[in-house]
Amino acid sequence: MFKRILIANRGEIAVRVIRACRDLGVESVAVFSEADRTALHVREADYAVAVGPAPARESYLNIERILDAARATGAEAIHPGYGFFSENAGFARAIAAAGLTFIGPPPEAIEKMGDKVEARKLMAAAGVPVTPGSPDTLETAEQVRAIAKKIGFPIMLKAAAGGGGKGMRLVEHDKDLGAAVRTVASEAKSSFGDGRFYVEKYLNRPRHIEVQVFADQHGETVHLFERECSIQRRHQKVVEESPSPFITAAMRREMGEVAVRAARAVGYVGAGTIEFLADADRNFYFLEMNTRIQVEHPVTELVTGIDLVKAQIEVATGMPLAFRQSDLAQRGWALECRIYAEDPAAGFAPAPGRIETLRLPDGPGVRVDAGVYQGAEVSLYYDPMIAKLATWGRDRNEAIGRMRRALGEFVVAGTLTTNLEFHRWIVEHPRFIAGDFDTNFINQEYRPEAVAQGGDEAHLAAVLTAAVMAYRNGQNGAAAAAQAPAATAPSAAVTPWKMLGRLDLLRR
Amino acid sequence: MFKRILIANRGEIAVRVIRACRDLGVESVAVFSEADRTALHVREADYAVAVGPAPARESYLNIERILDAARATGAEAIHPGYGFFSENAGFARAIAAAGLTFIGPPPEAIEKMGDKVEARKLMAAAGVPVTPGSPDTLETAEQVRAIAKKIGFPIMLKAAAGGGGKGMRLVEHDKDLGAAVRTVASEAKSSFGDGRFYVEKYLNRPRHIEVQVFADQHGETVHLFERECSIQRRHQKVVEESPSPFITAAMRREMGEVAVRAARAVGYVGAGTIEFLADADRNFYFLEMNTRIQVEHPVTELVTGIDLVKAQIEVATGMPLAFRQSDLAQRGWALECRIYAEDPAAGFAPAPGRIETLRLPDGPGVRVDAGVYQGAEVSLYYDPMIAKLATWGRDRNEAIGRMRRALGEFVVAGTLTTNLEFHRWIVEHPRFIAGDFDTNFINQEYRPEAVAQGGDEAHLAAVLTAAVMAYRNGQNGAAAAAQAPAATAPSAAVTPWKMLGRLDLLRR
Amino acid sequence: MPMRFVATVGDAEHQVEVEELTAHTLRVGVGGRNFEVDARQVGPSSFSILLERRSFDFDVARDGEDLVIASRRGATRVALVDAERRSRHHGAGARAHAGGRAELKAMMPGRVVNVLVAVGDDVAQHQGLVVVEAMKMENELKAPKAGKIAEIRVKPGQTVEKGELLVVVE
Amino acid sequence: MPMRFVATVGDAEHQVEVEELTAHTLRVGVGGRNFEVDARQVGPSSFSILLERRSFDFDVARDGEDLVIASRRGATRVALVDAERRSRHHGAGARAHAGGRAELKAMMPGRVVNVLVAVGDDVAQHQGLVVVEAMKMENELKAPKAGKIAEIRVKPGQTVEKGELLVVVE
Repeated sequence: MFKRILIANRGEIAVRVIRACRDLGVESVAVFSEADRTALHVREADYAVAVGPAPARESYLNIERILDAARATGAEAIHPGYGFFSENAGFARAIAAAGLTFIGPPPEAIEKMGDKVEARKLMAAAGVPVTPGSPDTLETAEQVRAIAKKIGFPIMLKAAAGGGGKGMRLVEHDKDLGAAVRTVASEAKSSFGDGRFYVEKYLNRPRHIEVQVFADQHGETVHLFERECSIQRRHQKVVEESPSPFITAAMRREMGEVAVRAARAVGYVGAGTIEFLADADRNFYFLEMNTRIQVEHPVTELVTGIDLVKAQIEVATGMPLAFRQSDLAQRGWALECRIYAEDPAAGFAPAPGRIETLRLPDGPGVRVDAGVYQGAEVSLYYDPMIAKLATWGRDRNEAIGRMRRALGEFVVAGTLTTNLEFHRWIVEHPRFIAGDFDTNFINQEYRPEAVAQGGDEAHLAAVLTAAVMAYRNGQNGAAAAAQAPAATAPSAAVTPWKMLGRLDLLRR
Repeated sequence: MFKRILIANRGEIAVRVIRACRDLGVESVAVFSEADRTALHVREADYAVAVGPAPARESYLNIERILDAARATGAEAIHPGYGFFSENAGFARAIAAAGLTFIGPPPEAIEKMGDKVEARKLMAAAGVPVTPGSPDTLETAEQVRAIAKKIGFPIMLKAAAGGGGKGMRLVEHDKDLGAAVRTVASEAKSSFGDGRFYVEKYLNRPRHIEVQVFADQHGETVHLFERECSIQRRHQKVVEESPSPFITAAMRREMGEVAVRAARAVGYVGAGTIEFLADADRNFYFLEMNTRIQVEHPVTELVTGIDLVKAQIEVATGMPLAFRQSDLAQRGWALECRIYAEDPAAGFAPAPGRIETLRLPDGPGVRVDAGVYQGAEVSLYYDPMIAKLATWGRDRNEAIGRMRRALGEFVVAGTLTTNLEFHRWIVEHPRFIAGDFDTNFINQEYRPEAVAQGGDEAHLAAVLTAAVMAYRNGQNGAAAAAQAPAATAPSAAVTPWKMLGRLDLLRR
Repeated sequence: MPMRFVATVGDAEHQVEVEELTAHTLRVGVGGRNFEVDARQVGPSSFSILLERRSFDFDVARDGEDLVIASRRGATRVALVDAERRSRHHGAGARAHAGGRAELKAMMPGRVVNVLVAVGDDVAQHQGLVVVEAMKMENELKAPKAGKIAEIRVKPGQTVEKGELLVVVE
Repeated sequence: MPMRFVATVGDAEHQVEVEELTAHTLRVGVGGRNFEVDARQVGPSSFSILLERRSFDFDVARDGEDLVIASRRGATRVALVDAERRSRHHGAGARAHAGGRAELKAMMPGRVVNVLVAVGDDVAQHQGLVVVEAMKMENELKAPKAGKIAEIRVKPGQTVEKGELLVVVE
């Protein structure tokens, strides 16, 4: 086993990897940008090294600084988390060249799956079903139009170098095609440095269902069943679950087998995910492979009992997988809600800020993976996810009940806005409860004004609370004025009701 | 299902029941004493009613006030938690007489198991193995001596009305017999209002192993396997786990069958626990039955996946059990550490106070059931347990690794002392790790000076931290003196390093 | 002496009267009904409120001039004004821009990627006006109301601060 | 100008010198070695310390005159004295009771159930002296050192406050 592992990441996934290290008795090394000196992952790690200014490309994406940090602390291996360098073959090679171990797949596997068009070809050749679409990358709107004529609208335009929901556009009508092609090409170029794109048929009522795979260095490849991630906004997953409420036992078996075949086709090692889209008739098609640990891995951990991050580390040392396919089973049901510092009512715009009060839910069947603490600042430099809330239950109903309760217990207050209310709305929605949704669910159903604003009783209590605060505030003001020259009053007695600052009661 | 349930308890178990209610969509009613107006269970409940002054017998043990609270809020059922009224047949009858439902066993079952001597007789008649000892209660030291002559020292003196580790004394030699008899009789009288006691043979290297049972109103009785609770101090459980690392598969099966037989013998309904002592040769003997939910129920929940509190509520409505014996299996391993406001170095004396900083552990395989929050006061009026920390792993090793990590993440700072360091010592102990312990473990192994005081590096860092604080403190003092008449400096810039108050650097 | 306020929640205005009874309980009158409120601060911005045996656990935040009072049951936005001062100032031209003008402002710092409209264009409510890239994501900012584009203050490539005025719709 | 302290950890005394380098970093000299310390407050009593790439997350509490500095690696009790003042006062009768006298005090409020010794008794270290009932549990309070019972200040049935002197052993 490694003595010390560097985590080339930040936020909740860095904390998640630190926890896996600690469970294994391995020391952890955090790296941090100037914006992250007091971030949770720095506090939790055994070692911490500064790697540059706030912008990620100058710190978390600075290969040399990260390798220097590993050398300076004697780290023997590097875990990339997700995002950042996690699917960068060059980073994996640089680590190997420095004599260290990259905790992830071989760079060749990353490359093969990183080019979405090449991956489609490879998968088709390996007998994995792929969505109808362009056999190769395209360059002009005319080429797209020709494919569209063949497979029919709606179609998806996708950046060849994209992934994780980025660099995609749905085109429903021919008239929108030109604008969409321009946007995708420009976004692909600016985001991935590669403007190439391709086309896929857009499925009817598509559901996003993915299969977790795991392989060791000795040729053993298994799957850990599926996750359904159809609750998305703008191709970003919001709520995930395992099992899927949609697929049948036969489909589950087939998807698992196909996923293992797909992983084998690229000589995969470590944790990976084969993403599929399924249509209303339960046909499923290869979407892409994520060659890293995923945000939503906890739901698989909760139903299979396998610690995926620990297994990543073990496999990277050369150990054989501690479990065979026949050891694996799904038990119960797990859900995950991604808690973001964002404002759903403002088009899900990021809304970072300082966390003044943080209360995390707990108790039976609840797991929180947080990247923040009370008093922390959510920075605008990075992804606005602040925590993942997962619940487990014997069945989907129990998992949903616990998620509702946990979302109620979850308090984040301060100068930021979160999507907690939005999640409460989702888990109360009859279609969500019935499992009757596809990737258009949020688009179709969500209206900011639909989110509960509290019942009449809560309204009344809120008004009373506000009035009591204003009253205390007025009293303290009067008291302060009356005894202004006197010694400072005991602060505990005065401050409580003043914590929001003096209310300005004449502001209109 | 009930619309609203009153919880006649406080602390973590009240919060635990509130969570079960919420998971079921049932409203919860908290009751609170004058000392508990701002306690966590009051904050978390949907309703809250004051029931009297701080001393429990004037509030939490005031039947009339609790029934009034139930009537005033329209609660249909009452959950007693553990402790307080949970094993009080009179309370159960008063609830029924008021037309409400007691969430617990029939009063007759409570009574039969409440008298430890009668329970022994009943169990022996039902074919449940009982420890050699006095067939009936005793009154004098001479009677005890006569039994001791027959079964041999060491012996245990036990209050007939005792239970939960209270009212017990180990007597190893004849010369200590007189004093022990006086103490037990007096403690039994003052604690339980019943000075009767009996004698049992004290087993060689006894291990405390108990079986969780569950019965519905329709005659179905099952067991949910064992918990081992041998890590005790003064007969109080400190660390519990499931499965037991000691018993064999055959013994597990036999204990489960015996436990179901024991529960059936008293017409049991709901959640209960048959406690056994096992000797080094793996003989096991009935110890007592706890006719309530137990503190350590989370370890069973973690390995079986059953929500025991939810099941209690469902069974109380008359629903049949949602699981049969054949549905139940143990998966993985779970541990629980009881986190107390106590000072292990001072003989485990309670050490309550205010919680200034609270950081609860989280992440994979960790569950916390807390009864407090940051800013809460741990009152000296009640049990000093502030939280239960449970971890789950695929095997005992993984569960221990996670427990170590979680204990490291757990921060409780303020004017109280906790046993967190003591728990860290336990889970690092080679005998604990090897599963080689009995109920004498803490007595034999624990010395306050054995608990880690941090390594050299941590010592150095602590000295540096203290020096930095003193430096900042000195600076702020100088700055404050220099600008005393000026406007108050921005408090954020000054207070941080002053939060401990001005250090008095000339105190010797 | 009781204090009087006007509390606005959504479109509803409530006359509120508050008076202290004991150290922790207050009488609060709302719309003619009187409530006894037991209020305790339990954290930096957390309050435990007992109201006729109902228990509320509120976290309170200021958002501009409003108080946002949140509990597990949802959040309520309350605007409070001192009753006497308000009656003096009432109707004196408050809510100036309430009429035809609406401003689109940046929700957070970012870079303008695209401006989708021109001055004089007629736009529908929720129509996309400006695309801003922030936190590696492109956000299409939409028209707050239907109307005509009166002003455009930004152009592609420009960096904008949080709260910066982007477009005015009239 | 650097400040100087004497820090005591267990039986060891350390000469400590502190000097500010930047807003967040300080040079701290301990026993002739110099360390660069990056120290930030991250909570009411929490500090993040970076020391030669090691990360420490400390919670600091005062216990009487000492600082108790706790992290996941364990707790360290540090006593700090200003170096100059100390040198002036050193040896002037400090640590008065360090000799033969030891006091047993109540750890918390409770009721004395039993007194197990009498004045003049010889006792061993950790021998039980007094039984106090608190929080429904009987606690046997033990001799802090071996010696002779010099004074007994309580009797059974009596209520005691936290910190109240119970027994003196000499």
